[in-house]
Amino acid sequence: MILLPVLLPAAAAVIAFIIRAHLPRRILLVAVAGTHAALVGWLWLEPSRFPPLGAWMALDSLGALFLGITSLLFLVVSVYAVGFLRRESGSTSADPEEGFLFDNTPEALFTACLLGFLSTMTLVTVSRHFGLLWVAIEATTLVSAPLIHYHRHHRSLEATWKYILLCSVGIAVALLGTYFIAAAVPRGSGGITSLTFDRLIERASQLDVRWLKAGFLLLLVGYGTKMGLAPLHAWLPDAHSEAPPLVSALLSGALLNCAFLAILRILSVCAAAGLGPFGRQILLVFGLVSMAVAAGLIIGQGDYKRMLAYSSVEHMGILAVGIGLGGTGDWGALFHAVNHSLTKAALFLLAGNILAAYGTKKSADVEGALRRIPVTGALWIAGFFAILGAPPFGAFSSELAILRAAVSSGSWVVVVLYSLLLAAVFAGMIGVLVRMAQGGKPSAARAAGGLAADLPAATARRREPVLAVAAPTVLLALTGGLGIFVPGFLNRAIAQAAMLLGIS
Amino acid sequence: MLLLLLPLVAMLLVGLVTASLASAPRAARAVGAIGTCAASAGGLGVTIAALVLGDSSSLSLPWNAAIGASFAVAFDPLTGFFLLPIYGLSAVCAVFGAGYLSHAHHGRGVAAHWLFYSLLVSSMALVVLARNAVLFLVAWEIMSISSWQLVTFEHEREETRQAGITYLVATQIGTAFLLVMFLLLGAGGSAGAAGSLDFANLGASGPAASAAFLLALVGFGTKAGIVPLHIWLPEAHPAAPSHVSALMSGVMIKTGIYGIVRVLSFIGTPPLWWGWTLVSIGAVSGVMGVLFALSQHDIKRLLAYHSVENIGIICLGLGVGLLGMSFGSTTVAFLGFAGALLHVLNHALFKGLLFMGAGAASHAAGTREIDRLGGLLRRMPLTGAAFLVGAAAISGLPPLNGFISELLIFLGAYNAAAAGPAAQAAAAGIVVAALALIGGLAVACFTKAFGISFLGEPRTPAAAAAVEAGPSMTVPVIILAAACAAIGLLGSVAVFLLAPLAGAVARVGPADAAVIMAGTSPGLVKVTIGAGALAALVAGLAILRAVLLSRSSVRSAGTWDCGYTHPDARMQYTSSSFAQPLTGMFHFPLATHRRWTPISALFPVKAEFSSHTPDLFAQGLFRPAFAGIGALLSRLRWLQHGRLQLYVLYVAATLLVLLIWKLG
Amino acid sequence: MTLWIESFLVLLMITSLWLLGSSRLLSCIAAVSVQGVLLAALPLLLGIDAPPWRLFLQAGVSLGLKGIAFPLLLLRAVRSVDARREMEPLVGYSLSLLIGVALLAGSLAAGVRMPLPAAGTPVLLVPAAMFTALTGLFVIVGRRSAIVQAMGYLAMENGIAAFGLAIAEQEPLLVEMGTLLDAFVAVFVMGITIFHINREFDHIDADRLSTLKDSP
Amino acid sequence: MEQPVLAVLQFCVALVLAPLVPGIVNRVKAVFAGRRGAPLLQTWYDIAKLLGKAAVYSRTTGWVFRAGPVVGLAGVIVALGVLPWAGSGALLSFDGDLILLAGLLGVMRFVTIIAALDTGSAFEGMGASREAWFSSLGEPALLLGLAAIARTRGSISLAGILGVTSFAPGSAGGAVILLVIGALFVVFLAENARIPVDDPNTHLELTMIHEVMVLDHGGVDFAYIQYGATLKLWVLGGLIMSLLVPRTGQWYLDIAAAIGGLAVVAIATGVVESIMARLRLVRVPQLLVAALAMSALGLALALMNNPPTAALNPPSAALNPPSVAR
Repeated sequence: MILLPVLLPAAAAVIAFIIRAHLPRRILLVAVAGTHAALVGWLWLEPSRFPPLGAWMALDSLGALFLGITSLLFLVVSVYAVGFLRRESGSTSADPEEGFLFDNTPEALFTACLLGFLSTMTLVTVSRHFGLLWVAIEATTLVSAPLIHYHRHHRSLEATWKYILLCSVGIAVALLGTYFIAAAVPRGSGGITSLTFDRLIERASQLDVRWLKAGFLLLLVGYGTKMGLAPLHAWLPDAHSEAPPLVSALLSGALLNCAFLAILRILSVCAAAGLGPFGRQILLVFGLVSMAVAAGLIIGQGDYKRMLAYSSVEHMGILAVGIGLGGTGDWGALFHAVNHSLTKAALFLLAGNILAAYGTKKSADVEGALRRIPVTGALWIAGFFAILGAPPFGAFSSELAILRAAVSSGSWVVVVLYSLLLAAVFAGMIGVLVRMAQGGKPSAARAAGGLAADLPAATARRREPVLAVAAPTVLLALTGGLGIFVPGFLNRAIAQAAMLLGIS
Repeated sequence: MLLLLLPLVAMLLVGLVTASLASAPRAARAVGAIGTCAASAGGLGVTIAALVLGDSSSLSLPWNAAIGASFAVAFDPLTGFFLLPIYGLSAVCAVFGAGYLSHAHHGRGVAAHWLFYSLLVSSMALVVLARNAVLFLVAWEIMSISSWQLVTFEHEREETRQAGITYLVATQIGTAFLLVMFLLLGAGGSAGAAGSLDFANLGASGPAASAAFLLALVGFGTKAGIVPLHIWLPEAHPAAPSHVSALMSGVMIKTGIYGIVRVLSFIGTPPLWWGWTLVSIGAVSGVMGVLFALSQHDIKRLLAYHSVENIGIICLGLGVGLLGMSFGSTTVAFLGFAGALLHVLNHALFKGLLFMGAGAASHAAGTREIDRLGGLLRRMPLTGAAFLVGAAAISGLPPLNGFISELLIFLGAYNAAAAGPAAQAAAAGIVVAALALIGGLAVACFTKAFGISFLGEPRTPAAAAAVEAGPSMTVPVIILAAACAAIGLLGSVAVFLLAPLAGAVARVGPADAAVIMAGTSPGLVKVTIGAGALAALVAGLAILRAVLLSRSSVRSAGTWDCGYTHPDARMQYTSSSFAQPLTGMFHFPLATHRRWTPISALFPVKAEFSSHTPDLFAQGLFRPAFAGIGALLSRLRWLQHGRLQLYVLYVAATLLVLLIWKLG
Repeated sequence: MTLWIESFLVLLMITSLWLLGSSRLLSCIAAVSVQGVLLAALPLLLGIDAPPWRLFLQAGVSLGLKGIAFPLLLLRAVRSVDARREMEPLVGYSLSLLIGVALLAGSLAAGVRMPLPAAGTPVLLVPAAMFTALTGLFVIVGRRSAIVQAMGYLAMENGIAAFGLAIAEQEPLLVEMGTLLDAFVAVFVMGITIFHINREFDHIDADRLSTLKDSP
Repeated sequence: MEQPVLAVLQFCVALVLAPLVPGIVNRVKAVFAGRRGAPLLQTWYDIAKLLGKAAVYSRTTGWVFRAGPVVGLAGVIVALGVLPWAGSGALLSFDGDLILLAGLLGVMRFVTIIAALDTGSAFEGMGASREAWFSSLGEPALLLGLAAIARTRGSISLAGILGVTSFAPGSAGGAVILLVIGALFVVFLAENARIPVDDPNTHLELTMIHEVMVLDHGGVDFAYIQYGATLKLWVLGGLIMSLLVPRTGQWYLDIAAAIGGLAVVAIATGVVESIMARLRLVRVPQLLVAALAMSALGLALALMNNPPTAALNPPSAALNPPSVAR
């Protein structure tokens, strides 16, 4: 039963690859996304209906939380995808920056990979065994690579190559880390289930500390590469800026969370073995470094999609800081994961709309979005404030919770750095936002550029496809709602999940 | 309590309705202006009622326990006192805005404007009503963002966008300090580190209290605009539509003062240096503010700097109050706080009046440059007369309201100087000197602002062609002028009404308060008598003059120009030349740039002179600091050089470092 | 028996050094494939108590994939772009060898510092595995061509697999999954991408794949 | 006699006698110059004459110009009502009345300046600018000096400050008094446009401050201005004088002594005007800043040699009830 959310999209992927006609395939995509979401909803309501599959698969609150995010996000994105594919697929389009012609990955393969992506990410959330977890995460890399290479041209290919190689190296390191964990398990207590979370936690006291520590470090670095913690984040901006908007949304909103989940799994084992402070300290350092690097690359960033990508790095850093601090920080980090996924996905989708309207990724060449694409422009402003942690959006509460953890733990260095870096990012991003959203004059670059011909004058209002604005609207509305009111079941789930991370 | 929240809800509904009317600009204009005005008026009524009935109701709904948030609101005299100007001024400004925006072209902009206007007003009200740190911060942020939207109403203009950025960044950094401060107070409070952040639980003592005080000073000071954190004011206020500038300068920056006063109530008796700090901040802000104002020739920029000056005066009052508290001399504390609070109200009145008057004038003459105006009084008699009242009031002259509040602060300072311990008296001496200097310079500045732009002959055809604005733009200023005069003439009544609140803030028992009032009110009554006498004398002398003139012939001629044959409007003294002696004297902080073409030939054909006074702190302090931090952080860009091998090397190196660090 | 094991492990290390030192692509490929063969033989020698069919299956799989399939694929790629000539590496070959020696020393030290809790595993296993993995990592960092980087990745993966043998007894399934999946990644994904790279650019010089960057 | 009656009495006496002060000043200057000089009542004659004269108004001016003299005169008359120059309390005496006094003088200044600006004349604009310049420096000197006195005499009402029964320069606070008197005398000269700050009877517009502001006024308005000027002279002079002249408690003696003291001040002014030349304009602010410094020094001294009197009166309601009663 618990296999259902994993197998359903996998099967659908195969079908989607076979189907010839576009329309049924698109219907299938949305339908599967909807069913998956419904399944997950049911799973939230009555977990008892989904008995664990041996020691390998089960859904605890931590997994349920991330599964919920992923499924919801995928549903919204699939709706957006319909509109996107109707515009893009099969067409041979000219590259806005260099002008050469390129065509896109066949829609069948693309859809199949999308569904496979969902399936593998679901597997990540339900697996209870470090081996299975590793397999699942490896699988996400495999299916997401073609997604990034949707536009078949040299930049996206380069991005894909970097993504594959870096993540594979990371994954290899993670595999070694998994072996180390296995090595930490005392002999004789063998059997294939000895690497399940539950067995490890209950026998945490007998684990060999040195190997456990080494394993933790390797897993942290390996999965951290996937999660995008600086300085392991290098693939992230390239992949996000070259991938199509909905893929960037899924990468930022769902994939990074999966890697984060894997790190939380090993952390909980360490905590059980009394290594909690050890792990949290490293995470804290990683978090601050990530925030700093992201801030440095956001300031003066000329490409708005890359800026969003670095903002993802920053927010992964915030998550790490929250976990590193513990206490209220755990709650804050988990809640922040939710908010960041919703907001960042919405922003990437909006970035897709802006790219479609202006045909450039340089923020300097985008002006007066409020006038030209009013809905997207307004949502763009709202999304920026949401991602920058302004109320009434959810990120405000989660970042506040993390800051509170820092203050009450009396670690003033963290307080200062955290606030300073958040302020720096704000100052860096707000200028870009204002320049892009406000103003009204057609920018010189657009007027002069060859593409200005087939686009209306930059001030003229432009039609916005319904699906293209509906999806981000829903996401922003959700995170806005979370800022105003956190529903009880979500609050409970987050609280239980924070409990799993263990006190210490 | 629900009744008190009703205006907020109504306001938000109006905003949403207006926003939904985006496609019908005319309807949006009407609904927005009338709706917001009505809602604010209703709020004003409710607030007055609550104050009269001594309402102290409160309401607390569970919200988000995990971060200590709860929807806790309550009403007390302090809240009520700040609600008065918020609702009152926003009602008046809405009326003015209806007229001011009648020329705005794009309908969507107008609808959005009224949406954010209603958001701003309701969030300000929520700020003073909130009794939970998180709720307060949320309201605070919404206030900042909506006011940013209002400031950038005309965002086609580059400088407007820049002003918006400056404002947003400044206010956001200020908020960061507030976050830390509230969390600090929460950690030191009764509920402990993980408890709720209701105001009732906040507290701190010892160094934590001092840290919280300083954080509050920076955080709230940024909003209030104390030097050197004021840099956003002179940018944002000129950029905004006039009624928005009026609202922001009149009441929004006062929420910073509210915050300081409120936070002072969380933490115990202040040590001496807090009072000294506020006094020095007040003195510096006041003098710097008025000096920079003196050197401006954009009238709205000038007014913006005067907001800095008046915040300085308020800080002087608060400082006197703190000094009194730390020395246990209740009179001083009482008078200081009373003066500061009353000045909050007064400044809301006359600064709102001045901004709207200046807006009407520059609207009519098509420029904000004082040197291009002139002779507007006879063209716009009502606006001009109202502006004159405001100018006299902000200069702290009797019989207007500015004098009353400054009188109270002076009284507190003189009391301290005459009878307090030396440490207190010395600070009081600074207060006296600063207030007097500020007053004198303010007179110079506003005689300039009014005299150059409203008197004499028009300097440009545009100014000559100016005509009086419509009733929707004259009625508001007249109302405010009347309010200024009323508080000035009935100062004793105002202070009597204010006494309980001032006593509470100064932590003076009702008995002591009664004694203090018994000592203070006779003087205020005498002031009222003096004001009446002044009015009577003016009337009498005017009649006498009329009688005498009726008996002799009255002719009119040109102004006496010492025999010059061709007088010309451009020969009049300009604002820059009027202020030049003072700006020259204070050249050190002002650093006015002057550019002119020296007169060489015997019969020079043409010569030019222009002067510009940049903001010392923006230029000398913040710009370099931000540039430095930016440069430092963007050093990290080389990390992203695009070479895959080195990216892999990062991974390897990180792994190695961690292994050596943790296992080596 | 232990003699055999020791010698095989030593051979493994030597192939790594070979990979480091050889400048010609074909010999690199040869080194990697020899590594694959050795790795395939090790589980049979180690005397793990598991059903023999399993051991043979594992050996067969890794022999097939790492010893034969991937080297062939690499050969095809090399021929298709005719990249047989010398590659100009970032780090010179002699220096690479020196670094290799340093890595060897390091991994030996690490092996001594961190003995496996499970008794009875050959002393050289951990150092050999680590050394092979580190060499692979170093090759990825130090070489320009995407093909060689892929080989580096394979070598790294070989090292990890070798380490896996140490725990194959208690986690056979895990080890097999790991070996399989890693090989799969190496063979298919990287192979396909390299194929695309060949088609897109007429070179496989990963160093020139650096248009996406932020540093001025 | 009853205190209120006294207040009214001294108020009226001042109204009547004020124009004598410039008369005395001019007479002293005439004596120094070796002339006979105008009669003491000359100011009266001038004002009476002006009241009957016809008026000429500039076309540029509006109601502000016409209101200026009226409000100015009214303001200074009320100020006179605040000043207890003859010892006993004035019509409007209360704690802090000195602030009201300063405020009323400020009103006078404000309206004079804007009336001058209403004419649009470059000269009057210049005069207005200088007036604003100097007075903005004079005000702190005045108020800070009064603060110093308030410290020495433990009161913040003019009646309490000025109404002391005995004063010996050697006594504690004597130095303070002398310093403040120096400061106030500078303010007095500046505010009343006397040499060395300004020259009341030059007719070179460029060198004048006060006179140039009223170039366009004539007839009744000028009469108001003249009379207002004499009253202002009386008010500030009376302030200085009352710091020196001891009070006997006998009302007629006090009034007589006060009038005598004012005469002395007038003579001193005349002497200064005769023996000094007008300062260069740039030096004037330095003079005023020096006055401010004297006041500050006075306050510092007062702080040093006066122990806090807070002990005397309970923290609650310090200095209440009004110290006039003392």
